[in-house]
Amino acid sequence: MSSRARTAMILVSGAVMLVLILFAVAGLPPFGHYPGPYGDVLNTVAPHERQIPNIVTAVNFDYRGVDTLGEEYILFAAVAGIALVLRQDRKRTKDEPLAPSRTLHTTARTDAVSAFAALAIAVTIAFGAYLGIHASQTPGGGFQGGTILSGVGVLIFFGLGYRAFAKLTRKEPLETVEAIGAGAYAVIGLATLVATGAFLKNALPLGGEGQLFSTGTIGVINLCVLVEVCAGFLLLYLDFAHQTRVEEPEPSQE
Amino acid sequence: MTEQVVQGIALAMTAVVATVVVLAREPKRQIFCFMLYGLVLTLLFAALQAPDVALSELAVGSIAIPFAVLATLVRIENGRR
Amino acid sequence: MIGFLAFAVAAWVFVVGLYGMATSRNLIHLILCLSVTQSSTYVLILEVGYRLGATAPVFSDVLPGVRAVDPVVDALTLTDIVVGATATALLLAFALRVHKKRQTLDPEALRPMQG
Amino acid sequence: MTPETLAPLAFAVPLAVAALCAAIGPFVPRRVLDALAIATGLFCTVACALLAQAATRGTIVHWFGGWTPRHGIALGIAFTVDPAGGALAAFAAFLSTAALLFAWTYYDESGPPFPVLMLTFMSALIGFFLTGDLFNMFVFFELMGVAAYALTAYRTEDESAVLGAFAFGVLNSVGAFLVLLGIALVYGRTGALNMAQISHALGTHADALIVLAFAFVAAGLLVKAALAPFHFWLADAHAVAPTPLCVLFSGIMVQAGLYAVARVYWSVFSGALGGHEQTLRTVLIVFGLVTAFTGAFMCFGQRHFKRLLAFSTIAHTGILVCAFALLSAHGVAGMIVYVLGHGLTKGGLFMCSGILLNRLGTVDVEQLRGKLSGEWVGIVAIALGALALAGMPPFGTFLGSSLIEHAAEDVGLGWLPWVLLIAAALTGGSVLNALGRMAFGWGPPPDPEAKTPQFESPEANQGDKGFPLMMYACAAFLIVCACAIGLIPRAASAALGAGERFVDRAGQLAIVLKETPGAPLALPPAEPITSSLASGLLAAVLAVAFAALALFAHRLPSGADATKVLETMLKPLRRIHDGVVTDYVAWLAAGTAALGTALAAWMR
Repeated sequence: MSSRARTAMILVSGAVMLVLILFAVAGLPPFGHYPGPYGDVLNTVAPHERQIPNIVTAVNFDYRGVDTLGEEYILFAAVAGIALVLRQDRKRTKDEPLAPSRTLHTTARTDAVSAFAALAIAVTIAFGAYLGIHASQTPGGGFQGGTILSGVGVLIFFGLGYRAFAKLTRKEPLETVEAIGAGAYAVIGLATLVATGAFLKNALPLGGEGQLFSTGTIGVINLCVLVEVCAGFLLLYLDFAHQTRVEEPEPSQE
Repeated sequence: MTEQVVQGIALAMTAVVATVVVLAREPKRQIFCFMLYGLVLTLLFAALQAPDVALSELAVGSIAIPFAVLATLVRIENGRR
Repeated sequence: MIGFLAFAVAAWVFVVGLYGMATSRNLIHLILCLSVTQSSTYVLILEVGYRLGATAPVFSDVLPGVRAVDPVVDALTLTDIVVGATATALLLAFALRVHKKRQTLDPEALRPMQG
Repeated sequence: MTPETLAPLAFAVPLAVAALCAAIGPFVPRRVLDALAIATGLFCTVACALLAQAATRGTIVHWFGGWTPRHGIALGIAFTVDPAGGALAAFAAFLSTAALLFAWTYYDESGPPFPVLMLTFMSALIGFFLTGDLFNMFVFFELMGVAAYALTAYRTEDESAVLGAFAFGVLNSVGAFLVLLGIALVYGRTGALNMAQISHALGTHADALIVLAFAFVAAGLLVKAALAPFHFWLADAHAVAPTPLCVLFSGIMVQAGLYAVARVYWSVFSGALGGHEQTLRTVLIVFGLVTAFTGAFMCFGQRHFKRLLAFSTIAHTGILVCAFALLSAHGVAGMIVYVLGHGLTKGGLFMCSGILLNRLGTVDVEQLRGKLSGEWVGIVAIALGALALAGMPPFGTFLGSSLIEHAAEDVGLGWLPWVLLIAAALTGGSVLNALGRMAFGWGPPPDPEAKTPQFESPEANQGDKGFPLMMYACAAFLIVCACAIGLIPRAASAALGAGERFVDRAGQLAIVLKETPGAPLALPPAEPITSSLASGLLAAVLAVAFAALALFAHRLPSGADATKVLETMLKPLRRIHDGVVTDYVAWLAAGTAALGTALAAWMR
């Protein structure tokens, strides 16, 4: 198709789709008037049934915990796929010492940059850990905490360079940790299935409301997700960071 | 009332910045627009009383994806040299 | 006050992202447009669960029973964001891999097979 | 162990094993991982088969987290297993096991990612078939997708594989967004995600929102099902994906998309859209027929054998869409049997193509001309597979076609099966045509002016390693199963019973939300299949005739000219399959716009 034909086609069909979607959303209840009942029922029952103030966390890790299990494995599969696709050249350099690398910065890093990076890393770790652990109390949780913690990798990369990043985060142990994080979630589900007859049904005692680890399975799953997300995103960053090293382009097969 | 004003502004910015991201054809410029878009979405989600989502969008939209794209762009630049 | 326009924004973002994908001349640009299209689904899902003047569904500071927005849409969007991020990263890895072989990212020049 | 606990086991065990494989992968020999994966596949096959068996005594509902509904409101996610869904899940696990067995000798070395991703993919398929929650379905759709993109690009040194994976990923992602758009609309209206609950809340009257929500969800799922014009990614991805994976892609993943459309229609929308059956039927049949013939014509004369098979899958998607479009329990029954018969056949054929690639280093029909002489097992398997694709008795596809035929007569569309028969015969004929060239060197030589297409490098293991017993055994076993499935006594009536249960919206509502116990499956009498023997045989004869025409028409007076005319007519169709991903996106948008407009305009 010529690019002009394609543009014409997408303009027409895009316009039609816009009208269709507008036509459809016009049938929704007015903005700001969510009719329920799903969320309202959960807002009512979850605080005392699950002893948890953050209902979003309760939905993510309990009421709709299977969605989150699937989501964790999406991350897991994607990270495996990225490693598969980008590892080609990694194999070659596996046993060689890391070659001097030019990365995003061609200029030498100053001490000021490194110091700033160190500070930022400390703040990020504190913030990420706080978010990750306080899933039941405040907004945030394993996912948010994990992504922000893994941001440390990005900071190390920018502040100290690829070599430091690759040295501080070894790929193989990380892969194992990631697999354990993902697998533990599935295993918790299977264990609760054996214990209670329902997959992911809470089988742990609940503490008093407002305590940090009082939420039974939610707390444990939150931890698994924190580990899996943090390790998964670190691996992802590592694979992409590796690409910034200078290499000869591969010859085309043609 | 202020709530709605904030939402209105965030929604308008969402529509505009999304369009800008799409129309920025040059990947390097586009990725900065995209980071801005991540921030706008974060603002919108916060305004819609979804702090959990806002935090995730901040982490993903302004760090994770831009980092992967930047690394890809650097790699492509290096490959050309 | 905002009313229908809120939903219209989601519709616009969806379509504009699609337009960007179809007219793209660069796979990385295409991937980011895909992300834009996906973001419209976050916006729409959060909007349908929103309630005017309500608080977030976190009852640490407020008592249960206070008007709160839907927690389910938050959970759905969270899932969606992870899915989007990982799929985007995977596609980027594909684009990178292709570029290594062919030194181009122009979709017109990259045809796996024809006819 | 109760049947209720089998449902979560079947999808969670492979996930746990996948993580285990990834964790121990670097430290154990490859065969341990392979064996672990195969054992898990067998386990899931048995678990799902038991589940399907138990479901005949009443639909099985598993509430995750033990959150049973309160006053008709679902708090959590439910797996809702009816006999049809259970059987297809078992079939998915079975095919996965076969594919893993095939891969055992297919690859000399495959790293841990292969079993890990295969297990994840299988788990997603199983969950997709069993879930009774709309958003959960989306999650499994995406999980299946991500694992599938990564597996498609498995041979990363081949850039066309990576490009195929890219187009696959982009198109399926947009499909997922369309599904999500529909879910958001439905959720905004009903505040529910459980299918039965949504269906109850939607009532029996359709407005624009409901019609368009269905249109978006259906369009998104049909991207996976490769309905024209959403089908472009399929031919690119299937031609380049690793062969063991093609077995799953063409055998069950594509059909899973269509199953989901049927599931969503019957479990969610059938109450509200019931008054517009005629319109919906017409629209879907138009799309189905376009797909069937696009696939069939593109299939005919393909040089790349795997791509040929991929286009045949598209043609069969069209046939299946027409079966669903009958919107009756019998149509669903025919569709499910056809999915099983076709999946086994196509799986066997893809395995044969893999063996060719493995032993002879190419799947280009012209390069293989006359080179198949020693491979008698392969020749017989491909020939039988081709006839099964056409729908010859007693293959499973024949039983399916026969059920579809009766279902079509019931709604006054007696002509439809005859049209579909031509499409099926064309795909069978294409395979026979290719086989005639490869095995016996028949047919006109290729046009010397046409440039030789660049085809893939062999996947693995190339070279003479003796008779590939394991691989041929897998392929032959699938073809034999495709035949056996058509011979099971009372298979037709079991399928009809499963179809009745599948479309029973009120019954499902009572079981899911009110927890009334289910009733055993009734087995309605099926029409004797002898009544369709004639059409089945006709299809086989037509397939042979098409192949003969393609192979020998040039010897007839003016035969060569006729071939040229046909070629010219097919040129525009070939040209739109141009491999440009942006074109595919434009087609996707156009298709969604067309589907949505057609439904919205006529359903008022």
